[in-house]
Amino acid sequence: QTIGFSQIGSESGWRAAETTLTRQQAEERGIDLKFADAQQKQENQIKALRSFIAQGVDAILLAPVVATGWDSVLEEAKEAEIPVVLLDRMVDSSKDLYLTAVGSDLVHEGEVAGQWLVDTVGDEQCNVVELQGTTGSSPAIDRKTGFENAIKGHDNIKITRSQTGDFTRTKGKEVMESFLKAEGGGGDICALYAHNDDMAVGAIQAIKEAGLKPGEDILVVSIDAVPDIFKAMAAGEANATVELTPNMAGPAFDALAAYMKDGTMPEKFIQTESKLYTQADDPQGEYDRRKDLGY
Amino acid sequence: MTGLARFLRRIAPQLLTLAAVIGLIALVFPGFFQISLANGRLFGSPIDILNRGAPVALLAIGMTLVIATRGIDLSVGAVMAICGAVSAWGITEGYGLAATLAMALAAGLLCGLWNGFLVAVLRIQPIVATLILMVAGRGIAQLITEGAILTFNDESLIFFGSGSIFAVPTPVVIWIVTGLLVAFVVRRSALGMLIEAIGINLRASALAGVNARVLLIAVYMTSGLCAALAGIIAAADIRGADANNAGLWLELDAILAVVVGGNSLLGGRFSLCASLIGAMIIQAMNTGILLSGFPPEFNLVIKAAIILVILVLQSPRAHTTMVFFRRAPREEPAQTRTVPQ
Amino acid sequence: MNARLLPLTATVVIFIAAYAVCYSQYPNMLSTRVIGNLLTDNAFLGIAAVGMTFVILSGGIDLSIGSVIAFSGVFIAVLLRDTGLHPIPVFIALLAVTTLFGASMGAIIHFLEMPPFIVTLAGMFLARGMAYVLTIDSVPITHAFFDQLQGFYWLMPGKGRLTFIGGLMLVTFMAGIVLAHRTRFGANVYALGGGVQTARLMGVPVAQTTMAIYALSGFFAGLAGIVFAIYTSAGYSLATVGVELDAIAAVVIGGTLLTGGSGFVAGTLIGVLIMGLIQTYIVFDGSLSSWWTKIVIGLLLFAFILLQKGLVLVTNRERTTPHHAR
Amino acid sequence: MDAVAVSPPLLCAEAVSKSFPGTIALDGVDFTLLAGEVHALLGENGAGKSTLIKCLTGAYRRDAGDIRLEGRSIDPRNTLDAQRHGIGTVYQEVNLLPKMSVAENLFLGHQPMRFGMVSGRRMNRQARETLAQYGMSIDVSRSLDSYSVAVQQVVAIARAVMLSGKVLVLDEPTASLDSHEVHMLFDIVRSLKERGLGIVFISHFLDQVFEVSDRITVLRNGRLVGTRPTADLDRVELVNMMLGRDLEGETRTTGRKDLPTAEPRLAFRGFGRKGRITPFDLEIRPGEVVGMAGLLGSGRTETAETLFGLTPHDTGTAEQDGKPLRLASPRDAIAAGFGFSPEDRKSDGIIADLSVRENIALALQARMGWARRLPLRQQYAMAEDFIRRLDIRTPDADKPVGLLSGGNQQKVMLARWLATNPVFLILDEPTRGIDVGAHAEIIRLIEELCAEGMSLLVISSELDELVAYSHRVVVVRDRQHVAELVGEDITTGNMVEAIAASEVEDAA
Ligand SMILES: Nc1ncnc2c1ncn2[C@@H]1O[C@H](COP(=O)(O)OP(=O)(O)OP(=O)(O)O)[C@@H](O)[C@H]1O
Ligand SMILES: Nc1ncnc2c1ncn2[C@@H]1O[C@H](COP(=O)(O)OP(=O)(O)OP(=O)(O)O)[C@@H](O)[C@H]1O
Ligand SMILES: [Mg+2]
Ligand SMILES: [Mg+2]
Repeated sequence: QTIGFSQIGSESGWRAAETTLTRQQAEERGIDLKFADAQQKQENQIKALRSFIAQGVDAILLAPVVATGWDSVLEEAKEAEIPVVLLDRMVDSSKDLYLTAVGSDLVHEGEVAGQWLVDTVGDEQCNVVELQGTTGSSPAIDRKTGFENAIKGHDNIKITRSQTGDFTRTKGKEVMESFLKAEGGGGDICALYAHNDDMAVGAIQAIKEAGLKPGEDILVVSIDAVPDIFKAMAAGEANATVELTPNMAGPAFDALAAYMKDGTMPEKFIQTESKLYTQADDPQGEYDRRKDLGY
Repeated sequence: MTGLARFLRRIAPQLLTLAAVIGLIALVFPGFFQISLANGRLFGSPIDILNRGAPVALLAIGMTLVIATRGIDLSVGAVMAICGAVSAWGITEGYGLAATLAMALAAGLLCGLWNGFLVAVLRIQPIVATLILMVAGRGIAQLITEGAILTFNDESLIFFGSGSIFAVPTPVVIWIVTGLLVAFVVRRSALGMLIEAIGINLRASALAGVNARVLLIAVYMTSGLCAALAGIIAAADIRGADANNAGLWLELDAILAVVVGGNSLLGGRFSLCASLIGAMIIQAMNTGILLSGFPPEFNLVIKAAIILVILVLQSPRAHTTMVFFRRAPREEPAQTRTVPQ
Repeated sequence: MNARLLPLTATVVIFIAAYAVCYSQYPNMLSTRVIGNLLTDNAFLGIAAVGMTFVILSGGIDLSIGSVIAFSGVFIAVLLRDTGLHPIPVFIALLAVTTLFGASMGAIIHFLEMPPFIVTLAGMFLARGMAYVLTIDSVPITHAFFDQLQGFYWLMPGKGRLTFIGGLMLVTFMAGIVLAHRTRFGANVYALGGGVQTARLMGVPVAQTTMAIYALSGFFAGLAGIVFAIYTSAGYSLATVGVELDAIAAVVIGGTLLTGGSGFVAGTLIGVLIMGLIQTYIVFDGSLSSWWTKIVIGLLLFAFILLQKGLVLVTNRERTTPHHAR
Repeated sequence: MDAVAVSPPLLCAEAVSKSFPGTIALDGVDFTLLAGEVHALLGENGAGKSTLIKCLTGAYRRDAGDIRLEGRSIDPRNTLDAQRHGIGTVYQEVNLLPKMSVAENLFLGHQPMRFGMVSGRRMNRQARETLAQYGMSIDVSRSLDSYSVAVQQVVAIARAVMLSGKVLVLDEPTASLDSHEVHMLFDIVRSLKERGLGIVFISHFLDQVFEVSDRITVLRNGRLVGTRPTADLDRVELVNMMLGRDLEGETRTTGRKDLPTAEPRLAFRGFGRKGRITPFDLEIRPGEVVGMAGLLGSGRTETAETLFGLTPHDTGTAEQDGKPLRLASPRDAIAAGFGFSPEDRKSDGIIADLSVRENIALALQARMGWARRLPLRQQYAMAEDFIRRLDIRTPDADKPVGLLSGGNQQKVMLARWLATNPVFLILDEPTRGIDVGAHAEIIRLIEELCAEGMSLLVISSELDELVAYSHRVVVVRDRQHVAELVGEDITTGNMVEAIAASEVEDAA
């Protein structure tokens, strides 16, 4: 059985882990996985999909870089009777163009993070600075929306600064440094919300270098649950993270197997859990469990 | 005109631009000039500019020399990633600081050697020659880190990113010292003139006995070395090697710094000092955008506008153009440059 | 054979040889499907590369095209979403905007004597920035006319499709070839590439030509944007990052000198196809990790350039070396 | 004088001024060109000749002054404007596009069109026909840079002639042509004159000036010295007008007799390169000047480039003082004490943006290696010494050499090699574009150098010049060394005979 997998790229540790896990899962099931890295470009993904179709693979996994623009190529796959499963992000094409989608709800992730902050600060006044993902990317947009949804109605919580950190540590650190300068040396900041853990890790260093204590002086909440944030949590420097599991392929392969065996139609959206981890959830243990997954 | 006066005249436009950009920031962010001491380290926005500008400044040093030879080095960002990855790998494998640094710098030199070989020996056009490493280099870096962010905790290596020497952040010290060193070597020896000569007319220089091939390779190796330093700093700064994002698109910033520094992309005359000021102008602009608090959607538009204004102001044509917009054809030297192959 | 056609011939030979190698490994690669895909998937790149060829022939460079393509998509999507306009007037408006954008970059380059690299770099920031300002979301395009354009293809034997946009690319190349080799404008472009100063002394209208070249590049980038919008039925401000580098690589692989003054529009088509072939090959192989993908792309790029150099060199050596040839 | 009265001036410039930073290139110069005349414009290097015609043809913008064409005031903003007014120009340095074909160069901007498209076939045919008038039958679809400077110059002339409806301006068109081509050119000039064109002719070859011109205008230091009918002037007077002083110096009619007797310093045996130069033998003694004569394209430059290792030899051996010598690259040659001042100074010689000082120091510095820099003071001393000795017209040693006048650039090239104090110096057309004063100066210099023991190989198209300083002359024909003249045998006549022998054979 040959399955084509069009991956966005390897822009973050999380995605590298997803690739690793997908490979592992395929190997366990004896699937011949054709892997195509699109280097963050939709056009490359479309090319890869077309090549998969020309090659005549049995099924296609697609982690779409963006929601729009898949109609025609998905139609071609459908015509060629190749089932397509979406991983970790959605497309806005008609639902009958793909078999199912495995992923988490990005808005929901933001809401979980926001809810945690609402619960933690209670009625206290709290100025939040936000490190956004890459401008225009769907996780950045949705995680922002989710967070804002959660803090809506809590007037004590306010986002005072919001700037993009491009999902990277370096930019996370640089932007945090300027936030600290701009907000009275950091004294006016009560919490940091980062759209991914990498930016949070960078920002934590910036906070430390400014002579403040991350996790205490400034609360840190972020999304993804990569190993390094657990290390920071274990050291008391980060407060909470929302898990986005990199194992999307497992459920996808299961659904495909069932479908190919007897045509069982899976649900259209297989949602993975967006689990919240805090310092109370044995961060050191979580770190040890994850550190070899290829993050 | 004495040497010093000439030097000041050369860098005056850059200094003025820097002052203007900083003035603009101070307008939108009045607390800009506050500098304090935190954790035994200077702390404040001007320090941030110097510190965050370190990678671009270092890249700009090598890039200035490369551009002076009429080349361009698109691979520096990828080389940064490679060298960052090598240093993170070395330190986590327990090779110790000295060996790790040596390996990282050697990796940079090797990358430079490769570029130089393609340009000087195989005579591939520089932009394409270095494009190859720009594409492949990030892959090599990821090969080393296996796609993950390779983190480390070795304080001695971290020192290069977030340590300080007499309260001055180490990266600042590194780029200033490197800049001075390279400028000293280039201007005290005949290198500067020879580099300019091959940049202006490669064929004629070769006919005059200049060893263009060796010189070109050396220049690309210098660029690789500077990129290696920048890569080490970038990795040490975040205590990890991020193969995918370290130095991403910094080659463009470095080229921009060189041009804002008033150096011609057509090669020839160069000023390292002006390039370094150019790098600071660019970083001031970036920091200013962050401090201003505009939503990130506007970052690029603001940046584009500022760059255009800077270039227009620095263009020697600017005021003549305003005077004779319709009238004057240009006065040019009687010579055109011959294009090296 | 004319010596100046040598790089072009070398490129064609290499392309055919490379295709043969691919075919021997994956017989599936020689199907109308793959060929159709090669044209369709690279249509936007090819069209943009035509403009880039003119710019590079004139000794310049245009880094803005990737951003302009993204901007075009967003512009079209937003206009179609927010106004009731038919796509055709929107296309016309867009082409006017991008052409004007290119022309103003050309004007700045000429009148302020600023290097194209930097002016178009600022243009690159500006175009993408404007796309962000329009919207940061990815906006789907749902218009019957787009579906028509998408559904408009010729089914080749073997289920391959020659799509509208693939055909448009070929037409664009034809137009580009005629423009470059059969008009005075084309000759002026080559002349500029040979040296602005010399061209001026020979009576080339430098200002108009420079502006026209960048306007042309802007126009083609806009057209590529339309094609990309048809291709993806969406506008997305983060799309086509780095396409300018792909286009430059395609132009150079196609045998055009980056220093200007020498090269062929037709070569660029082969360059684009070679780049597409590399990617198709990698996907067919399907065993490369993310990082090896990058390394292999780099190495293949290197191999092509080297082969081309070698071929040109060897053929040149076989003929008697002309005096002062350099 | 009657002629002036009846025909209105074709082109008339009044009080034209132009200054550059540090230099006043033109200071209120008047210039009148009549229809149907050949008007020579003369002056020393840097006198402002090129600048004047650049102002007239729109390449430069003048600071002050009026230009009238057929009585109407014109203001050419660029060369295209000038072309539209019917002014065709050949500028001093060959200004053509090396990567484009010969035909494209000829027809750029006015290509023959067919159905709205450029017709390549017609263009090539017309190009062939045009060049045939100049006695050249070459493949016009090949790129221009596959031909020599001489061919390029002919192409430039042909182009300008095509473009000139009323006025043709030729700035040192003959600098790299041999007498055959020059006569061909003059025939064309005369026929244009007959058609009523006005022709401006700049040259440092006074014989040519006397042969073809009707009137002469002389500039000195950017000022007009005077305009006189050619018939009223003799050579001495003219030189006096140009230099502002008399030029002393004897002319020789046969080669030098004081043949050096020392052992050969350099010996090349069976030296050659396939496709460029047939193997030849050559021995050079200390203090000896070997001249090299031949038609254009005969293989003189090829000989020089092979000797210098630029296109390394593939047959034969070289020996220096009896020891084998490796000459695989210019660096080898330089290490052995060779120097080479190339023919095409624009692309092979000067480093335009570097200063006069740096250009002079370059070869010496390159030989010393990068690590030891020549101290600035020494560089200045050296530069100023050569500026004085060679009379290089420049405000100071820091002026970029690209801004110097053509002849002065040539002197800088010479200075560059002299500074290295070479044992063997190859000069390819060293007097190209150099004025009479400097010309004499350079000939004197060559003699001085060989008196000091330097060996020289001088390539020149000016046979008189070769006679003046050569101990021996090698005649080159069809890429082959065909004859060698020694001492008293060296006369213009003998050389012409040796050069022309092939044509006699061909005719037979
Ligand atoms: N673009 C320029 N910038 C500065 N100085 C210039 C420029 N062009 C010419 N000059 C100066 O103007 C003077 C006149 O130069 P021009 O080229 O007209 O001399 P010329 O009479 O043609 O000499 P030659 O016989 O050597 O060609 C020279 O001193 C030269 O250095
Ligand atoms: N009149 C001509 N017709 C056709 N081809 C020519 C003519 N003159 C020169 N060429 C071509 O140009 C080539 C090189 O000429 P070039 O003048 O550089 O040779 P050269 O030996 O350096 O001459 P020079 O004696 O000027 O130094 C010749 O091989 C020949 O093909
Ligand atoms: Mg002159
Ligand atoms: Mg010659």
